[in-house]
Amino acid sequence: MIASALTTVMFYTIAVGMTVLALTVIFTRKLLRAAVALMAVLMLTAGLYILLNAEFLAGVQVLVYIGGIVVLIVFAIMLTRSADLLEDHPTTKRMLLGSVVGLAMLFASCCAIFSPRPANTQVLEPVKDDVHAIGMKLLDYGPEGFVLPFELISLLLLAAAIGGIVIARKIPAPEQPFTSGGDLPGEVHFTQPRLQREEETK
Amino acid sequence: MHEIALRILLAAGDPPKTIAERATEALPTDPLFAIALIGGAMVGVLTFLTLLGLVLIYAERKISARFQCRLGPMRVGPHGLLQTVADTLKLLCKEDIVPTRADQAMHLLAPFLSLGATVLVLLVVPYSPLLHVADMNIGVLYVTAISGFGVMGILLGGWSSNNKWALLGAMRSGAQIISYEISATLALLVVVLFAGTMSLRGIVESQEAGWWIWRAHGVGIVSFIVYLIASTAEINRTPFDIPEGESELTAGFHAEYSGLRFSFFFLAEFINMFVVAALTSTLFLGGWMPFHVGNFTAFNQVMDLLPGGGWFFLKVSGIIFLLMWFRWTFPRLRVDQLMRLEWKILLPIGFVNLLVASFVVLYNFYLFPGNN
Amino acid sequence: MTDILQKIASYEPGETQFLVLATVIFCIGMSGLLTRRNAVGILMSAELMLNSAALMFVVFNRFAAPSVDGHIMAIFIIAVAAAEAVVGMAIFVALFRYRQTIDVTQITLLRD
Amino acid sequence: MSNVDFTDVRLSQQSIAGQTVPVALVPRIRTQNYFAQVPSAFKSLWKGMKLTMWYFLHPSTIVTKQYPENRATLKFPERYRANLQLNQDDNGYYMCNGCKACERACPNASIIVKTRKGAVTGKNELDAYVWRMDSCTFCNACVMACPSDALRMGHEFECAVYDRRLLIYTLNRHAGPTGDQVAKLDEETRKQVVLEKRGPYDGPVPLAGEAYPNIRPIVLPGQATEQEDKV
Repeated sequence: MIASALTTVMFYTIAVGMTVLALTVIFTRKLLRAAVALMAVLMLTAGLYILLNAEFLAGVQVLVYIGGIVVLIVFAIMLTRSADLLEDHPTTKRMLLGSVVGLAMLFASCCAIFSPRPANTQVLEPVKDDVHAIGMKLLDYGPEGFVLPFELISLLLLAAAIGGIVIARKIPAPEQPFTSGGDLPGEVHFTQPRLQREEETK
Repeated sequence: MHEIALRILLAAGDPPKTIAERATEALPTDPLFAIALIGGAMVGVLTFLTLLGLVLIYAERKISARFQCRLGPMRVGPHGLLQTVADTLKLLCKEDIVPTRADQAMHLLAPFLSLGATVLVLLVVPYSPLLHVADMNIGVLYVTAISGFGVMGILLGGWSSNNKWALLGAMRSGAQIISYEISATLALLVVVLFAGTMSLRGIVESQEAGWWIWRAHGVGIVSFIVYLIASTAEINRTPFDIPEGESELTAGFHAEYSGLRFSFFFLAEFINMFVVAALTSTLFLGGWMPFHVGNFTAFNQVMDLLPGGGWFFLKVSGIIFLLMWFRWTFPRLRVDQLMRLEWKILLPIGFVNLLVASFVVLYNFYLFPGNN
Repeated sequence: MTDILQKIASYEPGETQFLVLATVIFCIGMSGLLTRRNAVGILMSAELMLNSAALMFVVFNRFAAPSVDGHIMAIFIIAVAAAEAVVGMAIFVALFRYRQTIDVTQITLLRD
Repeated sequence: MSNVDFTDVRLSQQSIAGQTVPVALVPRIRTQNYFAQVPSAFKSLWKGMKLTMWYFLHPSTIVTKQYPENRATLKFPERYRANLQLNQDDNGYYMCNGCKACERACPNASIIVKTRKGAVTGKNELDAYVWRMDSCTFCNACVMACPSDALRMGHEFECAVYDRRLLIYTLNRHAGPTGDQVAKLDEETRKQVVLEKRGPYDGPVPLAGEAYPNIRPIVLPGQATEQEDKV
């Protein structure tokens, strides 16, 4: 009884926290704060996984999502200098569109969730030793196994890694002639301040 | 109160159980006792943390002094024993400065993230058969995940300081930690493969016949070395202290921190060293298992004279000394050398090692294979 | 004390509560996807949606199927999210180098 | 530097900004075989670790001195420079004859040698040897410049004071001719030689502020004449 009371309290705390933080992710104008809020949402999701007896998944969630993806996002934010300035407010049209679509989706999904369906009579025991079970399933090539998707995912990750490197690689600048800091006559035009340049052209 | 203390003492005599297990057992019948256990564990870990910080900082200063032909702190207390305490008091009394135009909230949050990640790892380390706060069936994964989580503290701290050096240090640190995490995890996976479990207690118990470092014909040694190098890089210690290299970046990501918050970063750094040492000794050196050789019963009985906690302490001190020895011997690497070491050397070695390890496991090709 | 505990325990979350929570997060992510202007912000909203989808798989696994198939789907989702983040970040960095902005309303390369 | 191939250094001509300049090609750095570098790296790491461990295990190599406790047994290296001192000969005469070579040699004007005409000898002799420790860099140029070995760098290092103005010293305790000059005189005149006492420095100092005993504040240009009178 105490255990289920604890579960209840934790679930509702996590639920409220997750909703608030998810709203922070999409509404804050400081992108880095959004990233921190996203990290907190993912952390709370890991907590939910533990409530759902999926400890291994919780570990993977923290390892990959927080240790990898959020750090990558923070890197992206810093490299694109998005953190230095406030993001512009979305236009009213976008705001309206976003909230209408979001609310409509919520309404539709809730309709589906609360629609009458066959009652779940069987009481399922959580899987013991999920690490072992997941490992066996992932490498099982029988009809119940997931070995093909597993291999495909590894291919996808490899392709993504190579693609990321190729896209983000610094393209070497075309070989430039030796510059002398603006002393040569041809370069004066580019090194002087703009106002002065305009005067000269007049 | 007396009753609770008595029960804790009595419980120590039971077959080994973690504190979390005892609390879970007691929860339906005796919630107060469970709460007392959990609270006691929390207070205990925090006290341990503080003491550990003090001891490690003192040890680092003394040992570094000896390596450099100096004496180290000698004035406060006999042989400078109270120097760290005095420094802590000084840090606590200092003004807590947040730079203007820094992101206040992030600046305040970052040290807690950094220290929190470290403290959370301390909870799952098996110190001795009787002293173990919590055991998880995903122990190794948990440890890796949480230590990857600490990088966020460094990144946020560096960015929110609104200082170029701090930002550079944070970015370097992020790149370094993410890269070296791969090698460290690959090295840990070898032991997981051997032990067949990710629970730290299970891994310790699987080494009853011999420690993993030498039971697997060299595979263990290679992964031990790879893990040691990679985790030294992960905790930003010299020779991998590029993120804070004081001769290049003043102090890197914590350049703008002062007072209590600086001491949080500082403490996290030193506790991280303990965490690495504790994990290395748990995974490769048998944790609290005494040094046993196969079936030489007489020899093993002599080794059993020292209790488990003592063995753990000895191993951890040895690794910590090794880390300090590294620090005061080697010069700092350059950024490109750092990346080369990881991606071109450690990572291929790690992959090949994992492959060889899987063959060792497949054909049960251990020294002293009897007990597994 | 026991009464209060009993009362709290009687509200123990079931399938529906978990599903509603995941849906709420999904819809928040969806509206973020439509309102955000910064490309990294959009990526973060997409991560929210992926995360809630993974959560739903785990919920169904816990309450409807006696296996770990849902966990495996969640792991696949996490892997896809990682691949997406890698490629996304690469594209944003390249785009930023080229256009000095990653505001999606400013990027109209394919329009004319 | 063993991994740099110096046999491969070549000169070539390269045109940079329209000019042809000779350029030395950088010697190629020999990289090791990928598999050979791992054991060699460990070997070199072990070499370094062995060295530091040797120092760790030999406490006799510790060079730290526990200063205030070991004051009685404190030993300085011969060439340690702590303060400037004037040499005296066996009879107690200063060997400085006021030639001002040190004053000219001093790179930052930390030495002022005041001389006067000797009453008995009729030659230039030392009046006051003023040394400003606050601006001295202990470069030893004065000692090297001295033609008569009258200066030395001493080992008295406990010179800390609470006011910078107290760091200006008069080095000689008496003014008068050198021993050599006195030796040239005959018995009678030698008796007339009087060694005038010189106390601590009490001249003007380069910093304004509160008055200290024996120390006068800075002399500003406007007040110069007034001050001169008192001197």
